[in-house]
Amino acid sequence: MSVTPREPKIVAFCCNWCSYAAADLAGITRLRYPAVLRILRVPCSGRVHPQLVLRALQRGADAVLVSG
Amino acid sequence: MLVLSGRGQEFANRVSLESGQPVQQCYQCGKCTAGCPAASFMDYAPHQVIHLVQLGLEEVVLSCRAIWVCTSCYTCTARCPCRIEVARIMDILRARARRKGLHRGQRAALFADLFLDSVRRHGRLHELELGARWGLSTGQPWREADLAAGLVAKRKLRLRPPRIKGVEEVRRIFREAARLEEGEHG
Amino acid sequence: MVRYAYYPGCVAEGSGREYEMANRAVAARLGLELVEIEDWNCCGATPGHNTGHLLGLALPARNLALASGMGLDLVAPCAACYNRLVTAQREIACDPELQVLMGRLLGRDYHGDRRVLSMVEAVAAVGAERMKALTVRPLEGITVACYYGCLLVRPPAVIRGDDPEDPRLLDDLLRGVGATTVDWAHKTECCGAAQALPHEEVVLSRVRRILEAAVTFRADCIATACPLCHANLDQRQARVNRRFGTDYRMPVLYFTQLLGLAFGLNPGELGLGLHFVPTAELVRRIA
Amino acid sequence: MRRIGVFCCWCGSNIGGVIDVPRLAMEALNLPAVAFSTDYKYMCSEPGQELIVRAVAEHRLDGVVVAACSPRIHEATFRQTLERAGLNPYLLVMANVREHCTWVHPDDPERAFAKALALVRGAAAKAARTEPLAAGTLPVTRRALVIGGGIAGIQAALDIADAGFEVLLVEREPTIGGKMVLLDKTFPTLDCSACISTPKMVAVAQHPRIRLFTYAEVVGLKGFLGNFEVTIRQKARSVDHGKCTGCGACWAKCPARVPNEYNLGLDRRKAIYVPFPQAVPNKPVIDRRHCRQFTRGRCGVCQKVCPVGAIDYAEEDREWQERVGAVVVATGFDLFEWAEAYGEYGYGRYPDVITGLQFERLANAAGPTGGKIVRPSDGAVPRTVVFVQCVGSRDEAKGREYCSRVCCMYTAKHAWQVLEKIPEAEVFVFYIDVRTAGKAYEEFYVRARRAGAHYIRGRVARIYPEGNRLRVVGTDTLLGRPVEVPADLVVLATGMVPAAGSGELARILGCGLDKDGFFQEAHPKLRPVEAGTAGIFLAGTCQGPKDIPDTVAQGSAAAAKVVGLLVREEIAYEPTVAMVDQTRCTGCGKCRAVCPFKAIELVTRQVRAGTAVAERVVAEVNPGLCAGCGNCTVACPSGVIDLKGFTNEQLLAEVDALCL
Amino acid sequence: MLFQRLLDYVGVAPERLQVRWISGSEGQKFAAAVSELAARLQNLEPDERLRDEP
Repeated sequence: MSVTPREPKIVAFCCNWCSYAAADLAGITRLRYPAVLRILRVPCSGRVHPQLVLRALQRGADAVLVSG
Repeated sequence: MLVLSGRGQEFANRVSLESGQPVQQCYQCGKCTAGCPAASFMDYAPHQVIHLVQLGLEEVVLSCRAIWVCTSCYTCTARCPCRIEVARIMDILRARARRKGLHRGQRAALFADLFLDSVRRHGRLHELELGARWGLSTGQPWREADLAAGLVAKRKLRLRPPRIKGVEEVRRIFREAARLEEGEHG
Repeated sequence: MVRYAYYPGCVAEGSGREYEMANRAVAARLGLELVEIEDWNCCGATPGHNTGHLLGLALPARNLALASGMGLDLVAPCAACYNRLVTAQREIACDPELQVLMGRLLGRDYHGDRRVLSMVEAVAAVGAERMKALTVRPLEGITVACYYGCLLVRPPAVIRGDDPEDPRLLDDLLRGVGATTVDWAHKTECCGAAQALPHEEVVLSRVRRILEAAVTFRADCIATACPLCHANLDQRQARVNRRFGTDYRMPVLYFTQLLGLAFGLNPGELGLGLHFVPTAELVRRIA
Repeated sequence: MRRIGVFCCWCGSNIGGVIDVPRLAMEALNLPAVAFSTDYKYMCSEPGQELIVRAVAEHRLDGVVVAACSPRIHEATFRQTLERAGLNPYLLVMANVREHCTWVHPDDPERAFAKALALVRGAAAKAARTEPLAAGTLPVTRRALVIGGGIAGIQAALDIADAGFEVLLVEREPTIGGKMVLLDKTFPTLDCSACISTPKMVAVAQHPRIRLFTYAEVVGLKGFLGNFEVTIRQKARSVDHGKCTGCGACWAKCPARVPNEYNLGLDRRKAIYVPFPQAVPNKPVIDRRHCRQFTRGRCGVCQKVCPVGAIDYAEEDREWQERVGAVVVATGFDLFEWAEAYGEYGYGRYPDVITGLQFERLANAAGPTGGKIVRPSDGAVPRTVVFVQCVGSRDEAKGREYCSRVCCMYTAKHAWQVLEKIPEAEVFVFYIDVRTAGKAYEEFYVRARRAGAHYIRGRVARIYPEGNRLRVVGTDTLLGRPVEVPADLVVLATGMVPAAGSGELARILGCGLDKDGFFQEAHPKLRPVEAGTAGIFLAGTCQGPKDIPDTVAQGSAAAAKVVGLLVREEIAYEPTVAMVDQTRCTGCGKCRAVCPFKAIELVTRQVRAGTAVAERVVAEVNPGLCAGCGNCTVACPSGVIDLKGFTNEQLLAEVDALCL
Repeated sequence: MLFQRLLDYVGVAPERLQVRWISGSEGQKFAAAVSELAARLQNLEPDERLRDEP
């Protein structure tokens, strides 16, 4: 078992029209949030196949955020 | 608590007319106060004085200390973005306060009285006389003693009052000016 | 030789005696003939216009009328007198009714057609060339903070010529005789003027700030062109030190005194011994 | 093996000030398929784009990653760059290292760098799997729909119609004109509002290319940019406008009197009514909520007196569809319902506390008092009038955080009008800040001040009656003293809120609303008159508070956008649409069920499976309708639908690369 | 959410899949959601169950 504290890693599937824009807005307004998030642009949260979520968890993501 | 309505425009209009200054145009930016050398010694800052005039609060503004602490340095006038000659309004307010007897107790008014009285009597100011009467009138005769001593030592205080030939003319000016102003505002 | 009608002002024979001495001496050296207005009267100063508008105009108007009778332009060395004379002249000129009224008040015809100059303007009119030629002891190494105060530059609608926020006339004169002048922010800060007796706290707080600024700029002395400014800065300096626990020893000289020194005039003749803050060391550095 | 180029932008110090951009470019070179990488100060600038064009040629690149700002800002820019470089524009992938990285992590450059690199990794992985996509085209229906007949909608409709296109103008009230026609004078020029707006109303009615539907609503919208199908509901007027001559016999005799909304309840109208004499169309409708024939089942007076037999109590609401290519939303605003929110001002209980719009009606010569400013309670002329600014504006506690933008100016106008119309009147204006950003606005405000309006900085705390007057309690923050004004009339400058029903309309149109309920523009600066949905445009106060000049300007701007769209015979659609592998499709129809755009149909097709050809029912995507949401890809049980531009392969590769 | 329950069933903490509705104008909400999720993960041991062997 690993003992070194690991940075959490979050993969976010963001809808281009909603949360991706919200993430842009967060940047534009210079908000701060932890740098543990990797954003992936999807055309709609409906595009996020469970397979994609599983894949992210398999490949080392500690959490997945799907947001529309 | 100040009750505002029912005063009409009369006071503000009169001050505007007498001073030739568009008092109502002031938008209260406070630049006059910001540059005023005496603002921190005033009960109402210069912009507030103007505001009181705008609101027609005549008794408040005429009995305030601010108009008498004003040093007439014209900094406010020089800088007003609305081109209001604030110092000129101060003059008008002081003259009005005098006419209503609201100047009593104001040190600057007393000083002006003593100063002008000296001028009226001699045609020119007699500094020693003014200093002495000021000390007596304020009940602090020795307050300026150190300065006076220094001045006397350097022979910078004339002991005998000046006297001009045209002193009657000067007195006439005082008399006539008072009469005319009385007539104009009475 | 240029002739001027001369309006000394009430303090010329009293608390501003040294200014008068220096003005006369320097004028003579510059070839300015100052013809004192016979029987001049007090301009009313601040108390005059504070008390009544007409009084504030009529007292200086009498002097303007006398000068007009002499057919000479008028020089007023005191900034306050100068301000009152110019203000009265301008205001009356703009209002025909006032002109008539002045006649009634003065009991004589009012004419205010002669130019009114401050002492600074009168000296400056002599020209830099001539000033330079007269300079025998240039004020080199002397750093001067030129203090204009209020009434020499304000209000700008009345007192025209110099920049009301950054006047330069006095600086130019003193630089012309070799002095270094400082570009400080307090050139036109009010000293409290006429509140010296009624509200001395105003004056002391202002004077302190002005002295502080002059010291910050490493000025050797302050130059003034007004006996009221001078009285506040020089005579009240000791009180400022007492009140605020400071230790200012800033010589305050009239600008004509500095010019006189540059022209090689005798310090005694310029009244340099009459200041409250000693000037001897400064004078030594020049002479 | 693909040859991907990675172009890392500094965006000046926006990115370059936080992370080491050259190092990012260097590390990108180690990624699979990356053949070239570089960095530049401003990649979107002309030299930056040239850099890409040259690199594509020199390094024979067949895919491009731009690591810069949000694709929502510059994807279109760089797609054009790729086209100039001779590449298909869809071979571009952007890594958003500004909005999603350096702007949010400026204090953590190390993690920001790691994140930027991950984003570039993801983008490069996706780029290595991109395919050229071709945009198709669809014909455009060259006709526009304008929703709302206020000044914004009127302006938009006239401009579009003048450009040569047919316009359907739908207004839910019985007349067009909106709020502007209610106003008395308009600041800062003091033009008579009706004098400048009623000719425009007439122009609408007479325009050969405008079809006007008043007392009608949009109840449905289908389709997409260039090809919408709108459902309009005509509310029953109960009056046949074909027969009606507008003679007025009916409303003269109507016995029902109800509060007149056009005078903000300051007087009454009949149940059959024309809102005001200049209404367009100038023919009545029956307000069934108040008509006795409907509320009590008997009356019939209007029917009896109508000389042409135009009254039809049996008329029903009617719905039908129309095809349009573009939609302009111009639904305007309502006033903040102050009476429900401000108990401290009396909850609307005191008749002499009125709104600015009510004041407009009082001051208006066509209003209930013929232009005389009087107290609603007793008809007396007020001596002291107090104006209270920011009622329902700049008041978070009342749920309205924003500035309504027009109140400062209309209050200055009202103050001026009081001082002009009522000699000896006193006017007090309680304000927080005076905002006069507009041409000649400040000058107008100064004019009001000079006329004698007393401006008092401070919000009014309370208004209560005192005898037959009102006491206004506030603070003069400039004096630092509490003040009270005994007043005869108080006018509240109530703020603007979205028009009632905006939310429902937005849902019907598929448009977004902002946090305050106004229609959300596509970009606050660069696309101010476009809704987020392509083909839908915004004009006037439906988008946010604005004054008349700005409203009219926006009406014209939206019209210009519409005309720019309608002049085209056909328009290109995005090629990022769903595609069905019909050889493997079972025709189950699950995709059709989830498609929000009704873009999928089941069709019978000759399908080749292996060597056999069979006729089968399969799903087929209409690329014009498909918005590329990808819902179908998830719904498909056999996994045979994929989405171009966001394929399963691309997304999985991106996930893998991000998680490395 | 069905998928979340499924994950739960196989032993993956439901926190690890978050579904949020954030509109384009809610930058603040987005930042808050990320911060909250990151904070919650601090309290969870890394879960290696689903991991592919490296």
